[in-house]
Amino acid sequence: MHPGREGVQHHGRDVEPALLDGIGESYSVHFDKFDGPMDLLLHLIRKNELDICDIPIAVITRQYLDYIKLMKDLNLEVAGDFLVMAATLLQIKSRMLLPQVEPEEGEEEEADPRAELIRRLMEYQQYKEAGMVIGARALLGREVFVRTCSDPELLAAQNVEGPLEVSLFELVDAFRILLARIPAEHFHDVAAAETFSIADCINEILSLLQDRTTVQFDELVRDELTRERVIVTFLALLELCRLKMIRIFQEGHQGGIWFVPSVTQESVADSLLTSLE
Amino acid sequence: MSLSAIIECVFFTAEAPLSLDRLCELLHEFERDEIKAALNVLVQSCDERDSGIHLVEVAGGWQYRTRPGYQTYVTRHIKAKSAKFSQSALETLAIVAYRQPITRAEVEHLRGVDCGGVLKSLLEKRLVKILGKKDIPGRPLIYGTSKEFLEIFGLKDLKSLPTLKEIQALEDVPHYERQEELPLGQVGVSEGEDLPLLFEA
Amino acid sequence: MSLSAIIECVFFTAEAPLSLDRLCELLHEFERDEIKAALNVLVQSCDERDSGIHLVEVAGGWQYRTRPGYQTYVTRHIKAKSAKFSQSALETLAIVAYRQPITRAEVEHLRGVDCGGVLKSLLEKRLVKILGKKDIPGRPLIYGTSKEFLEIFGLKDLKSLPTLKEIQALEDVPHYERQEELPLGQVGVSEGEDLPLLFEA
Repeated sequence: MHPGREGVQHHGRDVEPALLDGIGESYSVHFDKFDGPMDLLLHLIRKNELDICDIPIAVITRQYLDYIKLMKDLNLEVAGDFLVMAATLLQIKSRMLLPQVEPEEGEEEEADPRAELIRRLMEYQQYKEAGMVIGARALLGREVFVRTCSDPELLAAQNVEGPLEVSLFELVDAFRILLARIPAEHFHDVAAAETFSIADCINEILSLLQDRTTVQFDELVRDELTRERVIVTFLALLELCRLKMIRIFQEGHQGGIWFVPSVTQESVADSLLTSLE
Repeated sequence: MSLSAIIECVFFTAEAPLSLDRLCELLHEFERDEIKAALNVLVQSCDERDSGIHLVEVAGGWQYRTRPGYQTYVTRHIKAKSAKFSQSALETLAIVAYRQPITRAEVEHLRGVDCGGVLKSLLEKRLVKILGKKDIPGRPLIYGTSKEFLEIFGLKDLKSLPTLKEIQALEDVPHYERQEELPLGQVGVSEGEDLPLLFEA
Repeated sequence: MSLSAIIECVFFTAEAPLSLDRLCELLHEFERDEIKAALNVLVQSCDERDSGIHLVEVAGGWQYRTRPGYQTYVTRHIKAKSAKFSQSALETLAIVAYRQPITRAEVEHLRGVDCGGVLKSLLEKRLVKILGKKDIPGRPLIYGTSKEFLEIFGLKDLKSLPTLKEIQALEDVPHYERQEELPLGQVGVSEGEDLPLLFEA
């Protein structure tokens, strides 16, 4: 029913009696490891047979905090996410204790401080159950198997390679592993996420030139006509020009700037293939 | 040499599920309709005789697989993959599957916990893949499920995931009527009363 | 679940031919005679229906194989088997993708090994292309990724490549996880008391 959930068994005698107060009499703690605060909340709702749409926030808050205390007592690591939820619960509880402000016209619905939490819980519950339904399927390699071998004579026939199969993650990860291996002085960060770098711009121009033979300077800055963008684009073009990868044209004085790739790939490709032999 | 026998051979030696399109491409001398009919013959043939394997539709293609229930015997001579998924992996996978394309922040909002580690391990297992970047400030990565996800979980396509409504119907926990009195009495706590010991020094 | 269906599953998943002895060992709860009979049923079943595969005795064991005569069809598809990437190809491709425009010498400097062969095969697979020649002595060729590269990885443009930072971020532990005490403790809540003022609207 709960695949992968590690049950941590613990008996009541090891737990402070004060903690058990009010939870139940012969309370033997069957302590599950919860996958986060939402999971714990759902468990409490089910255990108390509560209606998820009308959670008695005081009860739930109390039991929730008891569990966290218990986790600490058992020296289990309490992740920060649990504490964030504890704060949320306390906040909701405090708001429910405050005198009801007369709801203004039209905002009656949101008057319940629990509304947002309930929505999240109901949605979470759906995915939690979906996860269990998915996990209960007959899995390939576990319940279901495919053929593992080919006829030897057929294996011999497979020398031509078909479409490539590799994921983007594998590509990035390969690069990450490589960089972890090489000495630090070679390392400089690959992409500046925040600002638009010259390297980004070069990449953008190169992608554009993969589809077309001519590109106009204005096109590159049209969508984002900022000083930074124009300068970066210009520097990128100069760099590409220096690398002799593009040629730049201008239609007379103050005319539009155009650039074209300076080499066609095929002609160079041939000479290269021989040089690599 | 019938067309269905040819198709049987092709599937028998295929490493991955083959779509009808791909099959038609491979067997270009036959008409699509003929191939479709032959495929049906093969599917039925497995079902009619009491066979240990069957031809099933997964990940947009067809593939011979052993029927569920034979794993006890099969795993005696080949190793079963320890395809053990933790609850958090399954939850995250479900969220990515139903809500894709989705960012890490969105997954975390739904689950209420940090999901970086789980996402990374799903990426490593190739069940989840990076779809690109979202066109919002910060350009966060967006995730979706992979073809391997469909293959491993034996799904024809994403549409054949159980709908969330169906899942709710499966749920065995009864839905409680809105009730005036909550079973608070049993636990001896009432609204507005005591806070727990947690924060005592 | 008949014995012959079980045996069919076992053969279907076996990597090599299985001898009768081995089969009896695997299916120890069945009698040798039963197994022999079930094996015969399977052999006949393949022959009776017009099947593309058959169960044959080879190298002292039994194995499902495609019947002779179907090679023409089978090899078409085997040839189109999807290619897996070697680690060195993946690394080289990653370097080119992230550091383009880049020369062969620069790739080799990073990888610490000769990359001529790998680059050549990437060029042949059209994942990498030559962008031009660098204006330094020797005029080395400059490499970059191709349009096919973007297609294979499903990227809109090079800007959509996930950055290293983003992948590393998956492993980052959220900063609050390390803190010892809940800051709420400071508000001094204790059992039976009312709620603190902390959360006033």
